[in-house]
Amino acid sequence: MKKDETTIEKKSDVSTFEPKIVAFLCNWCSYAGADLAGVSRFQYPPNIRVIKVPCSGRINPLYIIKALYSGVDGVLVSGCHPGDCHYISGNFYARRKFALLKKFLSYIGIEQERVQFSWVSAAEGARFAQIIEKVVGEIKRLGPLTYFCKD
Amino acid sequence: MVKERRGSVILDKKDFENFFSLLAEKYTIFGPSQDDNGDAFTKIDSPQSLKLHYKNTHLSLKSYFFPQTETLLTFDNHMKITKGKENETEEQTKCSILFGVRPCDATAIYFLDKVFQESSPPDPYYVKRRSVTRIISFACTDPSSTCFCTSVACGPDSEKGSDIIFFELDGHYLVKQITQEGEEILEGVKELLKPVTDKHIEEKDRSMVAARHKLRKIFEVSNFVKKLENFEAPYWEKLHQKCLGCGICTYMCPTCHCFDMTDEVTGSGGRRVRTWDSCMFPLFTLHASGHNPRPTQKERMRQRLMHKFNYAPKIFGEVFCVGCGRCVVHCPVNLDLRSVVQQIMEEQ
Amino acid sequence: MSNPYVPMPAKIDDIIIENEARDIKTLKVSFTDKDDWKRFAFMPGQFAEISIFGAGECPIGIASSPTEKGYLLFTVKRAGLVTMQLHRAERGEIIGLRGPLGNTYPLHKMEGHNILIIGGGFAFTTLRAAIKYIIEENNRKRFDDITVIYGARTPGELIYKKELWEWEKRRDMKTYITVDRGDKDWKRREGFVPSVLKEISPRVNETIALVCGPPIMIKFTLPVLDELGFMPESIFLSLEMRMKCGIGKCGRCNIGHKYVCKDGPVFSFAELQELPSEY
Amino acid sequence: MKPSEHEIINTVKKLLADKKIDLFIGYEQGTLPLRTSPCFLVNPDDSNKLIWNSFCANNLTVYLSRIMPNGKNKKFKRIGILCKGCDSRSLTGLIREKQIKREDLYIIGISCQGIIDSRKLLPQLNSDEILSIDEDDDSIIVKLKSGEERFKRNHYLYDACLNCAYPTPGEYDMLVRTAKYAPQVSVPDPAVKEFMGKPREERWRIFEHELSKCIRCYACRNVCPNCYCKECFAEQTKPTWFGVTSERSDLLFYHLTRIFHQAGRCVDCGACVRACPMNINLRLFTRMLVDEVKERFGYEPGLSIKEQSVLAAFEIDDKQEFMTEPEKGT
Repeated sequence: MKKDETTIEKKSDVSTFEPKIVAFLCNWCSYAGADLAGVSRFQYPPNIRVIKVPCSGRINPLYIIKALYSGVDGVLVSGCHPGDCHYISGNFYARRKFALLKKFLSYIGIEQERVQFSWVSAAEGARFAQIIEKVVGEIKRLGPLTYFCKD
Repeated sequence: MVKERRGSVILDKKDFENFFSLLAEKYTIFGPSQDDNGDAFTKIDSPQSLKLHYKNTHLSLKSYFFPQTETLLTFDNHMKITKGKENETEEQTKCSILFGVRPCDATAIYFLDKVFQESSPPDPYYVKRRSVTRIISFACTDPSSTCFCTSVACGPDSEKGSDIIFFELDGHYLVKQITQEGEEILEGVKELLKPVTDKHIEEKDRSMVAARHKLRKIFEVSNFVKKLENFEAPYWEKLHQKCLGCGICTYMCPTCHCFDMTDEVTGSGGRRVRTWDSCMFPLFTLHASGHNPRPTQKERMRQRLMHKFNYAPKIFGEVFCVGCGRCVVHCPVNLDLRSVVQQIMEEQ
Repeated sequence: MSNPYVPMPAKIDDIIIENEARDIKTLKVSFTDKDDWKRFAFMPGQFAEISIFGAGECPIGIASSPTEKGYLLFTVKRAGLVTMQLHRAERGEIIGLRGPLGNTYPLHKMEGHNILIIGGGFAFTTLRAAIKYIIEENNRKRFDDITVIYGARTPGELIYKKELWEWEKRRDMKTYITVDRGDKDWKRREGFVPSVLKEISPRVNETIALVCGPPIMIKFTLPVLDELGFMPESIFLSLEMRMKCGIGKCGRCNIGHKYVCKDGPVFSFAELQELPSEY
Repeated sequence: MKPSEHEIINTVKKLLADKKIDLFIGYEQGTLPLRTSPCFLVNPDDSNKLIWNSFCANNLTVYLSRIMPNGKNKKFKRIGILCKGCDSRSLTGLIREKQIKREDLYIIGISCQGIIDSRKLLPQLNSDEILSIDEDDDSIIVKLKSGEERFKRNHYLYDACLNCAYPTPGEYDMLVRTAKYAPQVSVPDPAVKEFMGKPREERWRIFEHELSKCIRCYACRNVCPNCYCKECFAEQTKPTWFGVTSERSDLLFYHLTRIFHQAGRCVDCGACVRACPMNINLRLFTRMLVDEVKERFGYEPGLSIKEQSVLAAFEIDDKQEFMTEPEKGT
């Protein structure tokens, strides 16, 4: 299709359901951590679509809501541990935004596990694989996110 | 008096039940009932759920024929149009009736017919819905304080746009058939109807005079139309100051018909969708080059008034306002159309 | 009942880049379905709603004349959402055409008169259609002499260059091409269109002027025409407004009580003087 | 005419007369029962149009960012404005976010005794027979053709005013003292707490149902002083974030994003709830963020000009209990 973003159709039942999860990975830590996980052959489910961003602070809540609106089943935002940020304070600002967004989304009734945040440093390949394992497992149990589908 | 009698008949209130069920066999009926936003038109199965003593619906009835969101056509990934092609005719099984419409809303539909049906090329989506819907209106006996239909070319017993009009008398209804379709409806229920007598007509006229008495005539609309010829008048400067440019007055207005057309892409193709739009929004006339013929709220508010009170009379010969008062009631800053008109009339 | 919102499919046969900045392209388009040609019978001055599914629609003037059989030309400047997608289109792609929309240049009224055509920048599309229609063999004799004044900011911005040079060589019409700022190998005239018009001061009686260009050029050209003695009834302007439906229903392209898409886009200056100056 | 009104009118007349301010934004009598309307005064002698009563609901600071886009206006160099407690917090927010300069304003603060919600009071009386409306400390007195009726004030206040903690403005050039209304300590809103107790599916059903009534008229955005963006995300086309239809997914996108844009900025003045023609209870969602920001970061917006926006600052030891950690022991 000519337009870059499309809305993915919702056709699946829970047992064979393979969730589509967008993962915003911060270029300096989490993306490197994901690389390390791949290089060291850590197995983790293939359900995440990685979007590399300069810093977790770059993630505007609008992008997360746009991802949910476009038909993905879950969003993960992963950045450097507080203090390791390449831009010093990017993830500190992000942390406050994510704290409020997480509480707000669960307050209005979206399952807790749909939008998750994590800190993964460049050296923690194993930790990255475990987190992805956990996130994908939780979202697979929840089933497809039908709240934002075009009816 | 004779001319009046030709189309009128009487229906006793006690026959109302089976009048309704007779109609319900041939037509699907929509009528006023309570929803959590005040009164709205919903599908009515039994006359008990009809709530005929209501001031007016919260939203106007234009969304029945001109819905806020409507798919014009859908296309697949290879740009081939899959729905909404030429003269597509899904057969609609039963005609439907909007029962208990207020005369001002019916008159508004009459104006929308002029825009979408009578001026060429006709709008097929509007015509498909309008041609299978009949309108039975109920004359107003108890207008609310924000109604000003008598100040514009409308009134508590305006017949424009409706097929049949009911006048409530004590004990029975005076039913007046206005259009050919109205006659067909009454044909089906002939046995319940009784001939009308002069007493009934006097009673009806008395109730209408009482209703008109409650509606203060605030301005003479024909003078207002002429007054608006002065486009660059100074009063526009201060009239718009309060306006915050939201879309409430245009979306609640029964005669506002402006719309937007945009494309949407879904996984396996997409659709072209028509949605309501408002001249009060800045993007309404923004050119791709950045030029905007109506850059500030002054021009936009002037456009809203000029379109209804000056341009529509020139194009369609009708003032596109029915005085229902919805824009007055819902404006967040209480920018009252009646006081705007009065301020303009007082200027030299 | 035919649906006025359904576009007719058309294929892009050729794409010509018109200016150095590469933000103006001419699309050569032909209908995929043969009998759409009859439904699309148009005259110079009219426009069509070009639609790219997924992006939307936009009103573009028809640059080709009805005398050029077998194809239509649309010159598109990259400005908004749809024009950006049009500029990304490749040869052979399918677009949608809705139209012909709007009114035409007053060609019947122009018969037996001199014609003065003033164009500016990239708003020369429908004027090109008018010129090609007038100078076509069996139409030419119905019109007296023709003067064309066309200007752009720089030589690179001139569009339809090949045809401009051909028209300059023709003896049955006078063509004046100007640019605001020439460059080193620009040998022709330099100056704004209004000043060139004053300098040439073409004959006024029995002459009808067609003017189309950016608002700044129109603002300075009209007084010059007035000075030369042109009557407002014999000056015609083609206007541009934001449009969506193109059939006078969506209520956004009005100037006063006239809809530019239905009662326009060509208005006589006399008509425009009666309408409020909100365009 | 109550003393507070008198005081306002005289001040404004003097200010306009000595050219201290070029424009004054206040309230004037509305044309609908139980309603008032914003008014803009330029010459001193029509300043007796100004009124003050318990129906002055509009948050007037919304006009400041429009009259003075990025803090400048050729005609009106200095603007006077009448501010209740919550309005002045919005104003302080605009100053904090550099939309307007404090020295360009002359703020007449007025301590507010709570604003009456006309949608709650109007159904209680027959609006056609109203002759006049008066009020005293604890009730509204309505003279009707059929006699006089008294309505207890706290039964008909706007939800936002019910347990208002800041009825008196913090930032003003002149304060008109009227309130006999003791400010409470700001407490989490009971409706929000009660909503939080509900099961998740029901919360989503209520959220979705409330927002499905929306007709996308953008009144909630246009009346909010915090919504001053030149190009709102809802109207962007490059990129187009979401559709313009009034279907469920577009309404959810618009409201979710707009509400979250108020995180740490909303002062709960209730303007959006008042403006909504479809009676959507937006406050049930915006108020949650206000309580969350207070409880989590101990921050309340709009209390002092020198404060910093909560999301434009951070603490090293901000709580991060919500972060996802891998399963222990794997």
